[in-house]
Amino acid sequence: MQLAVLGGFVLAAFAPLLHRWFGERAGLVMALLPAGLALWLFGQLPAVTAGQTLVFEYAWMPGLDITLTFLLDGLSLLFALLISVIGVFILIYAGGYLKGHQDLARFHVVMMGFMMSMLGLVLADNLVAMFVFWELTSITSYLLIGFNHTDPEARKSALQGLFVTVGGGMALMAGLVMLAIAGDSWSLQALTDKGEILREHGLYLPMLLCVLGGAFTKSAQFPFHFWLPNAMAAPTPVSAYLHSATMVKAGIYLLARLQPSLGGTEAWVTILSLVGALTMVTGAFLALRHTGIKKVLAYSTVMALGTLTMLLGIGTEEALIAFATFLLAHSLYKGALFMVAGILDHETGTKDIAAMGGLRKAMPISAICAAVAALSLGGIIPLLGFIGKELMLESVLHAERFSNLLLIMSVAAAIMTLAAAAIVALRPFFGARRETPKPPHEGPSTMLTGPVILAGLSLVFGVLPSLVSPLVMSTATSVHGSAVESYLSLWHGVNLPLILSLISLVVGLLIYRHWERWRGWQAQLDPILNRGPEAAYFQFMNLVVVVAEWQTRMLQNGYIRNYLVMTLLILVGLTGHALVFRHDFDLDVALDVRIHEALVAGLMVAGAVTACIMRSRLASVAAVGTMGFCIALTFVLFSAPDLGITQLLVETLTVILLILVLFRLPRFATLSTPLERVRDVVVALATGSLITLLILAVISGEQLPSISEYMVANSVPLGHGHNIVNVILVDFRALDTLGEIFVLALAAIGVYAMLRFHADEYDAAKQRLPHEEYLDG
Amino acid sequence: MVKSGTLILSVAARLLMPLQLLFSLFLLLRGHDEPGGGFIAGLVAAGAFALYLFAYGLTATRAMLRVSPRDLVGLGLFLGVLSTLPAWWNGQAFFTAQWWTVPLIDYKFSTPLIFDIGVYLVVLGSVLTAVVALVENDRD
Amino acid sequence: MRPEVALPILIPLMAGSISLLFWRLRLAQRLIAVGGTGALLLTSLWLLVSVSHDGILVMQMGDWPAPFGISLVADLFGAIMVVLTGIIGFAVAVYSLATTGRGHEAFGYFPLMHLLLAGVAGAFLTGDIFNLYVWFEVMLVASFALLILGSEKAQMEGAIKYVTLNLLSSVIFLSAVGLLYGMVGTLNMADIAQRLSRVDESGLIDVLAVMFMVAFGIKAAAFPLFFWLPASYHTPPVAVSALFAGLLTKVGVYALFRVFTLIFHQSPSYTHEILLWGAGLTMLSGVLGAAAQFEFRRILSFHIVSQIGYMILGLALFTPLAIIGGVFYIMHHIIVKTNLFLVSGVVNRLCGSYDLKKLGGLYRTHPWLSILFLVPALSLAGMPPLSGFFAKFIVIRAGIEAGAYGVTFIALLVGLLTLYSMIKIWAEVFWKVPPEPDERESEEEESSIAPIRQREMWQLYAPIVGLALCTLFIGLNGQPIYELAAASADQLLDPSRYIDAVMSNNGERSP
Amino acid sequence: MEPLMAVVIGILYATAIYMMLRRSIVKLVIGLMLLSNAANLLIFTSAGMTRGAPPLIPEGASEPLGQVADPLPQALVLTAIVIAFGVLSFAVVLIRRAYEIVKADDLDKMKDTDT
Repeated sequence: MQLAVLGGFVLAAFAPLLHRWFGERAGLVMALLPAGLALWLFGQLPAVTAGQTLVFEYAWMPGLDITLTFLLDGLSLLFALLISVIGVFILIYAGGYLKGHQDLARFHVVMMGFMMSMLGLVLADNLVAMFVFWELTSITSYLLIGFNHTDPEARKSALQGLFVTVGGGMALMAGLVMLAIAGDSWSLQALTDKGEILREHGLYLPMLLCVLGGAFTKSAQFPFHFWLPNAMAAPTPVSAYLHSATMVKAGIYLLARLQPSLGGTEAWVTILSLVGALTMVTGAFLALRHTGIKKVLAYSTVMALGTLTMLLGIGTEEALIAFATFLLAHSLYKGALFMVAGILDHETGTKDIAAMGGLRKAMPISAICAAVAALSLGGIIPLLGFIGKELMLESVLHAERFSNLLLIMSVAAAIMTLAAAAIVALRPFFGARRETPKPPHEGPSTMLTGPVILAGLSLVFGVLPSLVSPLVMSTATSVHGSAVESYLSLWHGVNLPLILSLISLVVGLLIYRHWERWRGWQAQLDPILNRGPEAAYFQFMNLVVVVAEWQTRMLQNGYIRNYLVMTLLILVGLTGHALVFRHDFDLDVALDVRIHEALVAGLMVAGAVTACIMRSRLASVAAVGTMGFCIALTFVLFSAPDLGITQLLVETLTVILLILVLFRLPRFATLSTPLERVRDVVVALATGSLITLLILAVISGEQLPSISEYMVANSVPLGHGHNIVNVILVDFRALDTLGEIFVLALAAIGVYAMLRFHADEYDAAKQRLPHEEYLDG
Repeated sequence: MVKSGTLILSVAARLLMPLQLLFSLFLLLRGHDEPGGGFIAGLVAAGAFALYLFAYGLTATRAMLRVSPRDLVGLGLFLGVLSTLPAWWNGQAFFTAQWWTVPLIDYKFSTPLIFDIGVYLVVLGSVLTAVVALVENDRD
Repeated sequence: MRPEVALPILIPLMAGSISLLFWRLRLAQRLIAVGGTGALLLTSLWLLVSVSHDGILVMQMGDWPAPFGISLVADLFGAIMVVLTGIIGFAVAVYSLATTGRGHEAFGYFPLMHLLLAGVAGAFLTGDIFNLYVWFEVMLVASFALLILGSEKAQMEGAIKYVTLNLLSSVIFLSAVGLLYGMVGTLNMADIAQRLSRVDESGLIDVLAVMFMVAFGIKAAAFPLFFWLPASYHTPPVAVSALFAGLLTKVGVYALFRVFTLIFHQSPSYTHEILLWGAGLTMLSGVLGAAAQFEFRRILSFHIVSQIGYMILGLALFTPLAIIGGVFYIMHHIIVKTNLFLVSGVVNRLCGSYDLKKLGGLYRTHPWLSILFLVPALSLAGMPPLSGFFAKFIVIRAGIEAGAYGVTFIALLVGLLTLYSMIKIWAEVFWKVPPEPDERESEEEESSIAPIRQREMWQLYAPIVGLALCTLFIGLNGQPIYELAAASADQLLDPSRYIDAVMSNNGERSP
Repeated sequence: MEPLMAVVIGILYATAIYMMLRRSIVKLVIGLMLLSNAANLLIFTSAGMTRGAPPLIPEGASEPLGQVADPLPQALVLTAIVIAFGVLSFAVVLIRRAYEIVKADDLDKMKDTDT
């Protein structure tokens, strides 16, 4: 099982090769894998519907509790079947839709990668593994939405989809970690049994909110719904697959999967049913606002996703059966409709419904498919969509909370959905014939296979619900957590849901008839709609950039003294804080100074201070030199002859060097304002005082005996030298000295290169002098 | 300022230079027992060459040095690293001092001494490299 | 005597000095560059194998018993860092063959590179706090020289900031070492740790701890001490940037990990709390800095800062899992970051610019390069199943387990914004249609872009492919890497093992 | 002596920092020089100062005759002086080249590489 999925990734990587071998038919060859998988999954149907859960274990990173264990129960089987079956048709369809496209091979790479990620997502038992696949679907869908990457709009939409879903993914990651901590397990299956512990846990609410953040963004729930219609910038096969049947349902899958662990609480029921209902109405309402066929379908997908979320929120047995049925129905009809939309686009050259009409003669098969699928979308007997809608209304009626509110919203959504269904199925094919950019004709067989079969299945399952009843029930069982014993039927007799359906049919058709007027009316709401969540998204993105620029101006502003001041303030602030609050000052120092020593020290200070205030460069350097010589004298006075000599030599050389260089530099000018100088003095004094205090603290505290006693004792016997400092330098601590000479050598190379090598001049010189004469000057 | 110095400078340089170089060698060799050592000695030697440079100019100094100061740096570093290795031969940790007595003059020769000579060469070479580069740059 | 403990330092030192002796022989320098770094990589692997077999290895330099001489200590963490140094050194050396100008080669590029690696390896292996300072300086001066190689205007301006702030950091470090020596009278880190536990003035220890924190914080480019990094990293030749990006700041991070696990772990509620704040702000301000940029290498430079935050976060949380996360993050980051810089170099080589606005269309013309960019870029953003995901996941899991929700939230947000930056580069450089260049400019550019020869192709791409494979390997088969990180975290959290290894391994000398 | 030196060193740090905060690059480099000198003194001081007892062992003896000054900080300072010398000569040449290339002594004019 794992092998099949991982093999799929490998197959994806080899897609370009397959294209070299099989040319245009590579898509068909690749479709063999999901087809095989689908067959295998069908084979598992009896076992799963009998209530078994199949587990395929595989360790991955046991240290982090990450396994690649796959789990097959009703829920994952339903999803896996949808993914692989629709995947087969999509691969076939894409071969027609993108025929001759230069990037078809790349498309197959990413599409196959996506398909396998999606399969991994619904099959994984481990939270982390599931999350890995979750994020992989985000990335691959980014690459698919941006398939037409030269189009700025496509890039923008792709980024939007990615940003929203990955943003949710971040929340999800936190949520999953909390879930695992609270439930003390990383296995979804194990967590199913720990519902009570989880719901009682202190982290329950944050955990729930984080998980919902992930699920809602992925499944385009309000207020994150806006990315989905924008994702229609993708080629139609992608929209048909990702944005109707699979990826957007990942969030729904997650919610369903966690229903036994997290569901049923007040928070769960409230949030899911209200957000779901709101999404449902928003989607249905906005669907009627657009004339682009893919946009209409996309918003109707939002509607469906909202419905599914709402049903999970209601969470009764009835609702979960409705959930499973609706899910299946939606995947079938929406896949078909999108593919038909692609055919229309492909064969007429436009996506605008308003520009189409009367195409049924030219495209009879497409027209029939569209009609059947749209009937299912509209929830009209005898299609599977009808069963789904009836069950939905039924369970809303019996909802424990918000029943009336949800009912009103559901009926409203049903009305508008019906209108939308009529728009996509009737408008293009019936009525007066309109001129399209390309002369219309029926799509090729590769493109028709998918819609015909999917629409056909909608009808077959509608008429004979017993065919899918076991699968639906076993899905509902997985979601419910305990066995669900029921069966689907087409006809429930005349009851309230049926009456509501009839009402929605009538009102929906009315809206369809007056669609233009309805749109005019909707347009008046534009000012409000334009301030929706999408505007908030753009504002957030702008805010990031604005804050970023502001921060860069504040911090990384190019002024080195600002950098220095900041660094020093941090040093003084942190160290000073520690010194004041962590250390008990107990100054206990005896001052034992001789007069000549005090003189040297005084001269040192005078030198340093003079160097600061002198306006003349030479005087400043001389003052620094004086200070250096005083330091040398101090070394000699306090028993360090080697240091004294070294300091003397180094100081001399440094002063000479400074003078050599100063020749080339301008005089000092007063550049800073008085205020700046005051600030600098304050910073300088603060740092200086800190250092003084630190030294005092160290010398007045306990000082442990030094390791140098050993060196003093062993310098002659073991080191064979009488100058202990030198023995330390070349023997005890020779490694320091080794490093030191390398520093010196490096500085010399640096100086040499800096003075003799200028890349721009060098290039010019090299052209003049072909031999490397320039190198050594 | 570089090409030629005053008469006094050139005479001083000519007279002082051998003395300074000798003195630097003396500082180097006695460094293990008295104040001195490779670093101080190297600086003194560098001072000698620098004086010569200011007195007689770049070309003369180059001729006198024979090798590029950069090569001195390389050689010094190489000696420095090399002096750590003999210990490995004896199965001891790197840097473990090895002492050999030179038979005739009874001078104790050791890896720390090689190391100190490396230091000497690096200091001499580095300072000269920088000074020569500065002077050259001024000439351009 | 275990030579592998010292060889990762001595080999690049030797290679550097020989390379210096062959100053004029370009071919010899190039051979030594590949041979020397290759040998470094091999010995570092040898070291890692030895350490994971035999535990912490110690070499007392000069055979002086600890704490009187200088001890080189290789624990797992140190050995891992040395291996990373070897990998990056080798990759950059090969890459340099194709990208370094002849002038740079003639003026000491390769010797400088070797010595930089020596400084880095020395810092990772030394067990002596003053010796650490010396290696810092070796590394620093080598980086100074590499930074200015070519003497272009931007390099000079960047170098002044880089040099000044790093010298300030060195002085703070040196002062702290002086004060510490005044207090405990020893320099060997294991001995310091031992003696500090006997000192009753814990307050002063905290003061010094904070001082070290600031000094290393500058080296590591933590908030708000990172200014030198974005000011300079985009100025030198790209191979130098890549080397810096991979290794230099990590030496600061390493030093933080070392001293705050070995020496200053008395009052984590104080010191590690400061680190926690620093970590959060570093992540945030780094990633925001990147969001404002439109230059390939500047974006990457700011991301170094933000990623440093994750590593410090691991240290600051100070739980076993968090330390594992920190170590894992360092391993992942060094490889990925270097690789991104290498890719940016290839892009520059192909299009003659680092400016996102002037680039475009590479997805069409160079699909393989696009994939090679995506792997490290998505890994940097923490996308699964690449190395960065697991690194981030461990840190975040540790954060939540420790109850540090605020900083975990920041870490997640920063992950998102990192992705945003990487996608920005992707969309601009690879997906976008290349802009029409001005006529004047295009003439200029066309003359400056040389076609890539076949051999150069290998030298450019082989390191990138190799590092990308490392990233993939860590992602797809993270268990051994995780175990390695876990074992090294184990050692870090139990300093007594380090102390015992150093103090008991005494080659007694007789006169 | 140490308390006095503590104050002196504090002043040296303060002057160094003040100089580093000037806009002229020459002053910056003078500041760096002051700073490294101050740090060397700090090491020398905080380990304790001893008068008139250099850590030398007379010819023939195997140990010093009396208490000598701590040789270790001296060795450290020596290393630090050399390193500082190398680094500072680099810095000095750097500012000179920077001046030649940027053609300004003013650090505020060297901010093209940021932002």
